[in-house]
Amino acid sequence: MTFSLFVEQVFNGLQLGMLLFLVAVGVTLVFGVMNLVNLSQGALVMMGGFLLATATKATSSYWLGLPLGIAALIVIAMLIELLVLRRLYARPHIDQVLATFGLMLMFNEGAVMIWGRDPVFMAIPAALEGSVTLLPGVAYPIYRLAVTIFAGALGVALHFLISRTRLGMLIRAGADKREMIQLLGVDIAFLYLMVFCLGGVLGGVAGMLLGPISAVTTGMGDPILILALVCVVIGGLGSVGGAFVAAMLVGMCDTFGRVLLPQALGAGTGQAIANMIVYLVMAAILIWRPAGLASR
Amino acid sequence: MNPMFRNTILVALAAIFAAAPWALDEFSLNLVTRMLIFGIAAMGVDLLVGFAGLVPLGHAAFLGLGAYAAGILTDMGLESAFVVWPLAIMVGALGAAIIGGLSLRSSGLYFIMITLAFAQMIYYVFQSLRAYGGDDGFALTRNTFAGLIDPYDSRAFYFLTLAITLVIFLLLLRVVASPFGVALRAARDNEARLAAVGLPAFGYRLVAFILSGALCAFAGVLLANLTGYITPGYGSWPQSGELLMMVLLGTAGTIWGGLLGAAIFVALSEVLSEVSDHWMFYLGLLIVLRVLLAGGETTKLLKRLDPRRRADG
Amino acid sequence: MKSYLLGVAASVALSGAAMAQEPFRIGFLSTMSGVSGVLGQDQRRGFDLALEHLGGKIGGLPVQVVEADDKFSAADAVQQMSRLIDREKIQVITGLVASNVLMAIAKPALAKGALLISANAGPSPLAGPGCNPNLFVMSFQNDQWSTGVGKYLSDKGYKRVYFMGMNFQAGWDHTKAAIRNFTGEKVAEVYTPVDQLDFSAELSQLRAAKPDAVYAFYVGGQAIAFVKQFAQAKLDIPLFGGNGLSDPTLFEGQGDAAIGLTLGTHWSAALENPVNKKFVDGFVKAHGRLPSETAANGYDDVLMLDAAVKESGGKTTPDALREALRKVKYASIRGDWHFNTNQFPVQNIYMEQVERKPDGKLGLKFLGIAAKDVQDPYVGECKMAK
Amino acid sequence: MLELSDVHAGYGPVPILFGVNLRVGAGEVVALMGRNGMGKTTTLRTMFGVLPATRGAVTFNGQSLVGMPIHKIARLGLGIVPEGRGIFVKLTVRENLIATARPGPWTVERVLDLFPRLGERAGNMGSQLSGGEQQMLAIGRALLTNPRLLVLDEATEGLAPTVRALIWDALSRVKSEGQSILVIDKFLAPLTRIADRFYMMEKGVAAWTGTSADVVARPDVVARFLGV
Repeated sequence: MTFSLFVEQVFNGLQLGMLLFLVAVGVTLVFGVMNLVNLSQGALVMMGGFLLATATKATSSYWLGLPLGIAALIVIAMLIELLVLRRLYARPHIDQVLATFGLMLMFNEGAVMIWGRDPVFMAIPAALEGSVTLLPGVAYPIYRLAVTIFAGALGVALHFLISRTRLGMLIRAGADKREMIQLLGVDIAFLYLMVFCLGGVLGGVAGMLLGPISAVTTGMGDPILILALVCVVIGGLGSVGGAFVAAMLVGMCDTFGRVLLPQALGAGTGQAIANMIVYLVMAAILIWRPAGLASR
Repeated sequence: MNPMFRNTILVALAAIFAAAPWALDEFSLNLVTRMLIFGIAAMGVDLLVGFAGLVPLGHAAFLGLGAYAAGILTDMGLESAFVVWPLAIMVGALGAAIIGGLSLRSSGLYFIMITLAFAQMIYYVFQSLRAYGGDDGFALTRNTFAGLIDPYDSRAFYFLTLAITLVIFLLLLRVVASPFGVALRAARDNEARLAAVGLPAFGYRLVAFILSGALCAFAGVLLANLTGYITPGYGSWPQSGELLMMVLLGTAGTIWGGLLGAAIFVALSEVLSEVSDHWMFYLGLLIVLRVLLAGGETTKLLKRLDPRRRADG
Repeated sequence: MKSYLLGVAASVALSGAAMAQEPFRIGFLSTMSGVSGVLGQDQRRGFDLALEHLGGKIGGLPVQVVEADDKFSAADAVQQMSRLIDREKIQVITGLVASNVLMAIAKPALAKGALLISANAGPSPLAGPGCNPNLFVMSFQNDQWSTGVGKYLSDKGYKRVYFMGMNFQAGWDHTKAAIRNFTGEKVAEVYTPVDQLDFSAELSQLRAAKPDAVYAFYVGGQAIAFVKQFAQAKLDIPLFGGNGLSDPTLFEGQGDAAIGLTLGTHWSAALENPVNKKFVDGFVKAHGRLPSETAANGYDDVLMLDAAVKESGGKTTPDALREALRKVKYASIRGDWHFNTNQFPVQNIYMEQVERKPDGKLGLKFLGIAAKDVQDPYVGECKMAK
Repeated sequence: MLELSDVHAGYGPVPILFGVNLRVGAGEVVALMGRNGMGKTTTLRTMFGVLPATRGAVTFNGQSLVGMPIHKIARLGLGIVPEGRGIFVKLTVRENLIATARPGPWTVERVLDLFPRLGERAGNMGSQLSGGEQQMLAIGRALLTNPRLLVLDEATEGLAPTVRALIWDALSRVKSEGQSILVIDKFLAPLTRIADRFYMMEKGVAAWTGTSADVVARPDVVARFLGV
């Protein structure tokens, strides 16, 4: 592998890791604060793609479509929380798994009912077309760079939100002692709604960022959900920092595994292991630390 | 339940199952066979969900392991079910021992996610088996029974499946009532107390996990024989989710609930998909409603049906 | 239920004048739901359009179509096959959009004496040792498109070509056939997982290898993602593939990224013949976009069945239809083709290119014939017991 | 301002309270005492809506609290220092104070003035504090919600005598600002110095009530309700 290819793959891995982080954050926050398994996060990723595509088409502008799409995402996330998830917090995990699995089926097929089976188009906004030269001979698409930077900025903003603001304190306090914060006058139902919307919107934004790169189709969120769940497990349930480290690790392992393993082990075996590399890494980490990286 | 009433129901059920092959056309009979097969898998999953209080989201992997082991062994020239089936079930049990050994160090949400991740790993192994069709899968010639049963006779296969299901059902009833079953539930309700009397919860859970993995593998073997075709889809994670749905649609923690839930699920997806191409939407809706409207009924039932608690008062 | 209702409606419509005629009952087993449902749905659109064009009759017989959804799953497909044959007593099954589904049902369905007519899937095992007198594939064998593409790449003088495909049977069939028929240097042969949506790592590697051209086998959502990312990477390398890499169901999703793709196919919307024109115009009118290749196969399937039923003198038993199909001659939307001894087609492979039409929409430009009378390479392994 | 009349409550089918009558007036400091298991904490939990009252009335400034969600009751002006302190371990001392603060006379500065120790540890995590520091933090946190009635449950339990003295000092200062307080504690002597009135609980009812002077003057009451 040449140096320039190495640099390019590092950027690819970063970008994948950042997107996974956005999806994983929602899952891990909901795990940590509400103690709830949420398999419907993948559906929100998909909805992000569809909503932005539709809003962009309706307004003929990506930059108008973006806030509209996010507003619609917030509404959907609120509806999910108010109508379904709210009733599941005190339930056994199997009820949570199944209800959110059911939601996933509903959203996937609901998208077909609304948008049809043909994939929907989403273009790269004109301002982000083209590529930049990272190193001599290495042209990297601006859009992918922008995705990495934007997702990274969201990550920093989230870190600020959680570590510096009142809402962030309440999120951390709520994850710790649920009854106590109610006794101190905090409306926990509202806090949960906020947390779910925050996580859901971040997942949806990941779908929006992914839209111009991949296909906006039904079920587009499912494989991402699975990878995000792996990040959440590796990082430690409920740990935002852990999810970040894990997402970067998964992004890099996946990107480099796909390139290096077939070279090292031959096409057949190498590719087979490259498909599994993420899960192998996860198994190794869990043997080492059964509760994930963030555990002490 | 009143024993008289229960016995009447059991006799009626037995009569229905015995008469089915003559009352139903081949399609419906195969559908019932499928219900029984998924019933075996769901009973296995229920052992973990209902009795050990663990929720696995990766048991389709064992369904797939059983099917692939059976298919590959058959492809290697072993045709007799008396050889292939036990071996395939052992492969499933071995896989369950490894995965269970690693997953059971955690519990709760971690357990859900870790079982899912291991199942994904196995799914990708299936997908990368180029000699066995990769993602497309491969055909399996039905296993033979030393001439005792014609494997291609739907009625014979139905009765075989029915007999296997019954034996497993009765065995499981004994298992959950045995000291092992009691210890399993004790571990679910109060791990510390179990540890205090010197019984490690891990061991009981691992045995339950292996047993449930072996049952899913058995179901995989049967399903592969019924279908005559094996694909990685057997081990996909939505399939794992469906197994959990079956447990929920029946009643978790009752063993017979697994059978009932599988029957409901197979019938439901058959009927829904005939009504609409968007059947998945309605299936999802039904699941969500079932969970919301049940109002924690599953947990209440768990408690009510627990013989130890019932004895307490 | 839906199929029952359709069936009942059809039977009701039959009463009266057509009372004397037994309707031709045909099973349409395809992937109608889920992510891959787009394939079966478009196939059914083509199928229904042909029925409409034929006045609702095949070979002069009223038709009753019973639809079954295989859910893209082998186990479900076998169950649905049993529904059609055992419960509905239907002996002729068509549709069959997915290879894994056809592979799964072939053996049990043929054992029950049914006649299978695939209007899309053409997996290689069934063209070779697995061929069967009661199995017809009227669409294509996986190797055929890429045989044309491989020859075309050689003819156009490309020296170094990079080959990529999805990691499953059809991906291997297509990609290996392109490699086999290409005379230049194979720079690399890369297979990616079937559910992978980000190809950045592979594209970076591809850039570093600096090939003259790229052959890619991708379908569905993967085709959209791959084609878009290929365009976004600004590689300035021509991209070739089979019909699945970009078809009208994907145009909307791919947008401008599809422009310039060169595709090998057994049928093109741009083919100039009256039957094809009637089909394409009718489809555009009904659905607002060009038909896909699966829709074309669905349409051509009905035209072929129509001719076969006429040939058999209105007999629709598997035996009668089998004999008729072996001799069938009709005006196909793809020009002349005929069944080989393994009952897969021998046909021309055409090249077409995605371009922007004057009306601003994406369309296809016909580039010509890449290879004439292409047969699949497995026919020699087929020992058909007649 | 707070009035409980004939309050019944319990855990599931097990009743604990059998008709509690209790009143705290504005600016008053009331002590609630009794042996373990007599229903003191249960009374608090019922007041705060954590446990539903099965019978009876709880009113705060004339408003009924029965059936009201926990956070609304707290927002009406009930501030709690719970048994076991309930410090948020993943928050720093300062964050513990401000996370749930509501505007009013009590500010972070005034709380740090009351408990200078907290100021020295402002950047430490809740999990790093000693028991006494945690107790100060819990009181400061409750004060910062600017309650009309401060409720303390076993605020000096398990603390060293010097730390206990610090807490009592602080509470007298708080009282001198006119703050109403309801306090549960095991130590009678310091309570008689700070409390205006006493309730003695026995078997789920407030069996005896009187002023501090009454308590001091009636060793028989003390022996009956608190003696071992």
